[in-house]
Amino acid sequence: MKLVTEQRDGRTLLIVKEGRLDAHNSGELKDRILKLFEEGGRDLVVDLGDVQFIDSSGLGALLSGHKNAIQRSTGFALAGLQPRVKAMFELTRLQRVFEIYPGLREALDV
Amino acid sequence: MKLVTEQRDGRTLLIVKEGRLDAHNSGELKDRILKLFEEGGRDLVVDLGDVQFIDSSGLGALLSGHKNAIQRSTGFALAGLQPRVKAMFELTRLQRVFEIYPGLREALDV
Amino acid sequence: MCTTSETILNLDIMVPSQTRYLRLIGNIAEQLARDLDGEKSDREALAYHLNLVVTEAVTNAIQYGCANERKDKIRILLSIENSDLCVRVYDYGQGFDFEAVPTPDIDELSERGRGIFFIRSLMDHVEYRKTESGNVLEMKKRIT
Amino acid sequence: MCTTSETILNLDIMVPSQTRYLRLIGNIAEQLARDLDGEKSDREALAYHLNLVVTEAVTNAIQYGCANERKDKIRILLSIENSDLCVRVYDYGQGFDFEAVPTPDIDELSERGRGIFFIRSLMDHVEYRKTESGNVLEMKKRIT
Ligand SMILES: Nc1ncnc2c1ncn2[C@@H]1O[C@H](COP(=O)(O)OP(=O)(O)O)[C@@H](O)[C@H]1O
Ligand SMILES: Nc1ncnc2c1ncn2[C@@H]1O[C@H](COP(=O)(O)OP(=O)(O)O)[C@@H](O)[C@H]1O
Repeated sequence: MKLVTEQRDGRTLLIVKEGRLDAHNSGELKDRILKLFEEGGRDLVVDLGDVQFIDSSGLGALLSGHKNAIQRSTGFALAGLQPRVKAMFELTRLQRVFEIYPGLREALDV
Repeated sequence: MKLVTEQRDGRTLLIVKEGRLDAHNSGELKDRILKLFEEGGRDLVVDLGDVQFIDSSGLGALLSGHKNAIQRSTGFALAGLQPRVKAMFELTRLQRVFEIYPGLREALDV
Repeated sequence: MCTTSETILNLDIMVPSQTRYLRLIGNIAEQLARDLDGEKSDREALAYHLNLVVTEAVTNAIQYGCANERKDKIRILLSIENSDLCVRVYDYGQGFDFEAVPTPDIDELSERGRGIFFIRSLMDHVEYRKTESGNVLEMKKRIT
Repeated sequence: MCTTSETILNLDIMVPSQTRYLRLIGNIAEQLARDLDGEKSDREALAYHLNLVVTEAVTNAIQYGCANERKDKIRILLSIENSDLCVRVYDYGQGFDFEAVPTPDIDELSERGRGIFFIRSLMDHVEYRKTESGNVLEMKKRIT
């Protein structure tokens, strides 16, 4: 799975370079997010701009990151959701749970 | 099948707005080319920029146009071939038969 | 039974019971939805939804349905029957009470339990039953 | 016979004998090639080639292979067997002498006769034979 990490103004950026998040790779995404927090990463932003497809396990991996951030009293935001991916957040009402920004710029500007 | 015709500097331009040319639509392409010649069209340029896939019947439709142009002593050129489409012309050695231009501009500049 | 006289098209798929094939199966379902007759405006949404429900059902068959000697392969049937797009995913596990699966509770923020919810939300008719050739989750979507 | 113990994956496709389904079948074959194991450098070229040979074979089955009561449907088998990607396209016509089909003569500029040429050029092993379930054009490509 292609995941790129960057540091920007004290924030940790995780760029998902995959077109598809499903049960085949969502476990790896979940583990990577947890590891970033364990290594001291703060205010994580996950860039989903390349993701064209997400299933329930992909949503689950992101929820795991969200809950972990709350435990550690730090931020966890999503950026760049494609319309159809966003529709899955809406169907499950998770768009109200996550901090979601149109693009990376907006997420980092906060 | 989406085919768009334009007149440019006395030449007839046929833009194939399809991603795929196969036995399902190549008959229609062939008929349209013949009709353009019958209606007095000269120096036809077929823009294949949108075509990602061509099969032997698609090559056949274009060959029909080529032969018809020779009969009528007029020109018949192809433009904008995608790399994989071009590879099919090369495999069948038809790249030496057709007048092929990288893009529309080059074809019309002649 | 699956191939009745009104079956227009039938794809009978057998793949290893491994998540790496989810993409292939999902993409095939998506392709099928995309290439349907007519110019339904939400063709692209339907394609995504088909990809999703097949992905969810096959994931479950892999995770919960491996109980006997056939466990190394998953069978998926995609078909167009009358005016329905039908998906059937077989599993060879103990089975479960499909009707009893609850709707996910948004306040719980559980990481799991949204697969059947997607399937129910996006398909017109869903049924889980035991057959001679394993349990089958049957999902239908009207396409006209 | 087609599903031996070394068959990793099997897609058994039945579609109406109509050219409008060429795109779907071709795209499924392309998808299969694209999702293969490993990082073969020319994966995208292989995907195109698979799409092409399936398209050519099914076109021929539609055009020449409609000779009995089963003529309204075409059967296509796509599989991965050992290290081969296998395509089998059935037809129910009179059959033909595959070996006798000539290589197209470039000077003739014939509009036809390049389908079998593509199939021969792009696949590693091709065979046409009569079976109990119709004639079958079997095409194999090594994928490792
Ligand atoms: N094919 C199956 N065989 C047995 N149990 C299943 C099957 N599919 C689903 N289930 C049960 O239904 C529950 C809900 O499934 P689902 O909504 O997909 O969520 P998840 O798999 O993430 O828990 C699963 O936890 C499991 O107990
Ligand atoms: N399934 C088939 N049944 C009978 N004849 C066939 C079949 N496939 C091919 N042929 C014969 O082989 C010839 C060459 O086929 P092909 O290279 O695809 O070119 P084309 O179909 O354009 O003529 C055809 O003209 C036809 O006579």
